[in-house]
Amino acid sequence: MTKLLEVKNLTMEFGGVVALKEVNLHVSAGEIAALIGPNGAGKTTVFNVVTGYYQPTKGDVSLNSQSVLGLKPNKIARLGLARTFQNIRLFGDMTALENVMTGADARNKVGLIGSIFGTSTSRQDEKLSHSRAAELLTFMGISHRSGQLARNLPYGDQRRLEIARALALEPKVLLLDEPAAGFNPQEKVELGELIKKIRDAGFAVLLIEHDMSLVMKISDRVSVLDFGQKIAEGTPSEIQSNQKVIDAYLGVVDNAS
Amino acid sequence: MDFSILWSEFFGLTLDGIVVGAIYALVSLGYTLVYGVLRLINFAHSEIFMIGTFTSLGLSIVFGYTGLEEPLGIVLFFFVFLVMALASGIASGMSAVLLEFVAYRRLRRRGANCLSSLISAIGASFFLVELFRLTTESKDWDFPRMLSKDPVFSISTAYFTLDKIIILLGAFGLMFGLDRIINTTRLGRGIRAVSQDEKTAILMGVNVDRVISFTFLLGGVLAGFASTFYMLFYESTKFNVGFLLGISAFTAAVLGGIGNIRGALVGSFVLGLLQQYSSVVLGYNWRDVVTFVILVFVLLFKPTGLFGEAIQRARV
Amino acid sequence: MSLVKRSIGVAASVAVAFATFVAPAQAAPAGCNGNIKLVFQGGLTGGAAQTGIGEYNGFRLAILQYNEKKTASQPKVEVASIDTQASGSQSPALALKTVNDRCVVGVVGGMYSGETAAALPYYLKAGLPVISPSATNPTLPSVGGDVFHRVVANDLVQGPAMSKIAKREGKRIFVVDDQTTYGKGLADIIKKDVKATLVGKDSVTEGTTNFSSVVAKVKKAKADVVVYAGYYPEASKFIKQLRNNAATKNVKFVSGDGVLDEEYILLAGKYANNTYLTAPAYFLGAADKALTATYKKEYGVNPRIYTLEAYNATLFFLEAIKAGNTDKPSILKFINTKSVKGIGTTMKFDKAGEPSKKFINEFTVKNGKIAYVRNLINR
Amino acid sequence: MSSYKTVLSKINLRDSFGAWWENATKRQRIIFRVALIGLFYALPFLDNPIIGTPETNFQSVLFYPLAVFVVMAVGLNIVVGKSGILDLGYVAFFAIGAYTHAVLGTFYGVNLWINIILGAAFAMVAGVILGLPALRLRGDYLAIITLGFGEIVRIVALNLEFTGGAAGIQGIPAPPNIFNVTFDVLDPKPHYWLMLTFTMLVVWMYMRLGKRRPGRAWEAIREDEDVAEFMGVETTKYKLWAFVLGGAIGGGAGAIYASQVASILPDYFTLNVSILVLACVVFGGMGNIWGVIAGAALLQYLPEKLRFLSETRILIFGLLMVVMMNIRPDGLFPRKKREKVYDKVTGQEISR
Repeated sequence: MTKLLEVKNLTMEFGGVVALKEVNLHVSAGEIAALIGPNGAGKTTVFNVVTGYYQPTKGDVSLNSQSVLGLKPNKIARLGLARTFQNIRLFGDMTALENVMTGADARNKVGLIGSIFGTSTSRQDEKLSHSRAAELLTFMGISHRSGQLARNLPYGDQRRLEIARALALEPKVLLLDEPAAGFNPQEKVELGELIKKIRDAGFAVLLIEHDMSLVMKISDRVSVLDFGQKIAEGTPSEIQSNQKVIDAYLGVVDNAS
Repeated sequence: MDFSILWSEFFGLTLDGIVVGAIYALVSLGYTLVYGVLRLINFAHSEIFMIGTFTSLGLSIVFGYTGLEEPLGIVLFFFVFLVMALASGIASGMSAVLLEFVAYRRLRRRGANCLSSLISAIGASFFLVELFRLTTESKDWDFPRMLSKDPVFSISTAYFTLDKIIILLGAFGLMFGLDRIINTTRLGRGIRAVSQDEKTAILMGVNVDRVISFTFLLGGVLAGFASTFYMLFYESTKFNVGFLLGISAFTAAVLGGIGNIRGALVGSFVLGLLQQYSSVVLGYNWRDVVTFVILVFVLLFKPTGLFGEAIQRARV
Repeated sequence: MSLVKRSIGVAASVAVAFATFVAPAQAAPAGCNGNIKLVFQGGLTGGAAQTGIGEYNGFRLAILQYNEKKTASQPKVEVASIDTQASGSQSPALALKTVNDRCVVGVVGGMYSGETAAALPYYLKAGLPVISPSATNPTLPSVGGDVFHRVVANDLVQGPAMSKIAKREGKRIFVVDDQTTYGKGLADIIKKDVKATLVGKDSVTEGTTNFSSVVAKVKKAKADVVVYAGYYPEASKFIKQLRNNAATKNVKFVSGDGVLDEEYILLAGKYANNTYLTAPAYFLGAADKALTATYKKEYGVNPRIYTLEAYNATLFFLEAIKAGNTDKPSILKFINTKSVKGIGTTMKFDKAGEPSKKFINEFTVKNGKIAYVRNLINR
Repeated sequence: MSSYKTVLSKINLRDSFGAWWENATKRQRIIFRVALIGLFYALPFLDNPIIGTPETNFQSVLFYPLAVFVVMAVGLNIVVGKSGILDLGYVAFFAIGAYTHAVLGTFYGVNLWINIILGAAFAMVAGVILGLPALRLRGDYLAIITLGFGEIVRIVALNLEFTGGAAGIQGIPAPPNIFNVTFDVLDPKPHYWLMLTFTMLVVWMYMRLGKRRPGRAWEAIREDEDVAEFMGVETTKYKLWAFVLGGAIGGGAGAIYASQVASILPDYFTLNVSILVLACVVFGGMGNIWGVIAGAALLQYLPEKLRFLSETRILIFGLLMVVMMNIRPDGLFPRKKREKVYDKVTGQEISR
């Protein structure tokens, strides 16, 4: 199993406040890795460092065993790291289709001049983006929304659209930030299936999630963060029986779900 | 390029720079306060200032003072001046509140794009300028000499005349007062709360409408006082008096970090001095170029102004 | 205020129109029911409205008197005006409207050099004669060709006049301009003239209020004469701040026709006294008491600088019309060849359209009143 | 009552036109386009009391301010409307273009056709020089920087020798005849047609970009710059492109303007112009090019039409702006895509 995404003893400080301390993580091809932990454990911070939004104080992040430190987020994204957001952040005034196409464009070459004169490459790229976007909308089961403005979509579909937009980048690793937030049990089950489907489609997934039942059901490997430190890592079953984790979550597990 | 003047006249230039800066500061506070709570460039603020100048002028006429011939006795002066300052403060403050009510409130309620509010503000500004142009016959109006301009004392080439001293003391007094209001009163806390995070503020039961009106009132009153100081210093006004001063004051606010009160103050004094120094070194006509080039450099190294913004927007 | 002005204007034109209806005149361009139009170009609104309205009144007065006195055979003259707000960007569209109106046979204006320069190409193409009462920039004839004329001497004459005073009054001269077409042009000429004794220069902008940096320079340069080329609003602030500084309170202050205005005295108060002012103009008040009275009766205000020049410029057109010229070419020919007696001077134009009699008068302010001192240049 | 209400709510010109347009055959579209363009070219001949301007020459007004401001509004719309970058110094690019033709055309006999391109080029260079550092700043800081830039260009023009200082430049040459149309001072029509052609070129370019990748990138940046970056959009590059393209359009327009007015002064290029162009963009409806065009035309036409009010016209104009923005905060013709809703099962579009 090749490690696609690897985070080596990552430390992140904000003005002396330590958000992450010596964190080691990795995501291998074809797996669903989960990152769990109580609120404020620093899970989202990991995403922000990995995607290049923050520069880590110490440590290294590498994609395909090639360091991405100091690269701009858009470069990292095009190298194969796509994410969704805890609080949904779509391009509200663009249609669902355009949202996904924007993601798909990242795979294309055509520049501005090409677009003006409508060179053959540009036309091909447009077609490509369009078809890829359409496929993804179908894949996420929201093809019927393609013509609607993102901000007018129902909550669930917005979450799905965000995932579709991220997938459009054809990432090596897909980072999902609490995708199940605000879902009812039924939707959560569907989502679980969906994430598996995504994995099977050949995308590795790193998942931040509060809902333990979901995490335990779908993930192949679970890492636990607490106060910015990794306190455990292992298969769901190992984690469930891990004393440290239980202490950290002491009674949190239930009402978090 | 002539630096020798800068040295020989340094103290004089510095004093005037600070006096001008003090006037800028009072106006730029209006921009920065409003920006803090609304994220809006209150384009019509310069006209609020202009209204203040004409209020002072009107009172001088009511009191029957004209020309430069008889400086008032110091006692009488203070009475008259106080009345003028208060009147201008009230007039400007009221018109600022009215402005917010007419030009911004409805847009804000509808959660409109801030640019729409900006255009609304520009429209309001056109309206006010034209209104005063027509009613004042587009003339320059002179303001009576209320105090002798003979220096009370001087440090090297810096001549401290009464009006300069009064402006400095007055401005600093007002800034202190504002600081008290913002930090101790309930509405002041409201302003800070809304600046930090409007939604939460609402949840905490802050009456946003009242806070915003109060913010405009504060900004307006400060501009009003500034206008009286301005009249005392320059002794004339015109319908378009606000425009140039407004740009300078807004620049100062940005220089210091818009939305940040301390920033606005420091920015104003820095700008006031910059304009003085640059205009003797390179010539008055290059003054604004120098100012803006320096502004660009400041922002390049400190992208949110000298003091940064008080309000950090929530990220990701 | 403005309303009154407008209603007067309306009343006047209505009267004219009515009179025309009863007594149709013979010679006049077709389709103008016997009337011909003269147009005033200038800033009737905007920052410079004060001077503009003064000139416009002079213009209207001349025509009013002509229409009262005229014989039945002579065509009525209609009053028209285009308000450029003294800004060049406004003039083209207005100028084009004017040249396309076939009843218009002449333009009195423009008032400032900038707006005039912007409009002249149109007038030139259309062969529409122009007489400006107050645009003094030397470059204008090159733009206006044979249609452009002015009743005032240009800055090439006024500049030296100001230099003359400056040299007469002191040894160390400091020149300040306001970067307007008028001010900068004038200042450049003066700087050349006084080169030997020039100790410093600076340029401010219109709307400048804080002159302390300029004052500091004047002080440092130990200048004994300050020449300001610009308009009265800034000049009044400048002189105040000079006088209020111990080091510069006694410098001589020399300025031009842009400052020669009651407003200047109003704004600068006692500090206006004993400042040296020049103008290629007379003051209506001084030149013709009777006319001044009629003027006051008609418009309820005092005549201003260039009111007289506007009146004279209009007289030139009216003379041409009286002589039976009612179309552009003939009027233009008349203006280019004949001479006309105006108030206080006889007007004739040279090839470039400059007055053949160029004069500059020196004025000063004596206890709050503008006073004529002497004629500086007369050639 | 209610039924009549629903009927009213169904009446929505933008959408119903959008519907017609989508269902229109290629032939219908072409006819419509040709008719519209024809109308625009014919405008100068439609000078009548109803649409004509009482105090000013209608044909001349069509060129300046109308056509000039329409082009500038379209250009600025790429920056402000499409990409959400607040630019308060747009006049700078206009001035650069104008002075390019004024200087090169008058003193070096370069003809307008070349100067339009040069003007655009110089404007682009200026755009890069300003944009590279400035575009890193957020909205309002950028606003004041651009404002400063606008002023600086004017002040420099005022203080340099070869720009004629305050006196500006006179006798700027008009272009040589093309298909025996003479560019005469007294006849604004050719210049209007030229500007119109330029406008259509710009609009064509904008349409190409707008619905392709760059358009999406710009909108994404406007909607949420951070997320755009996360989604692989090279935000810096596209922001710079928007800024520079907008500038180029302003520059080209400036060159044509200079050729028509034949004499330019620094005080044609004050901050007010920038503000007015911005007003045009927002007034018409940011990001919706047709709205922007309509808004600019209206906003520039009204003051000329209102001239009979002489003294009070700007007063009323300002009042109108306030009222207008309060009634329609998103402008006359807001940017709002016509939403298509499909049936979940059949996938057919549901008309609503």
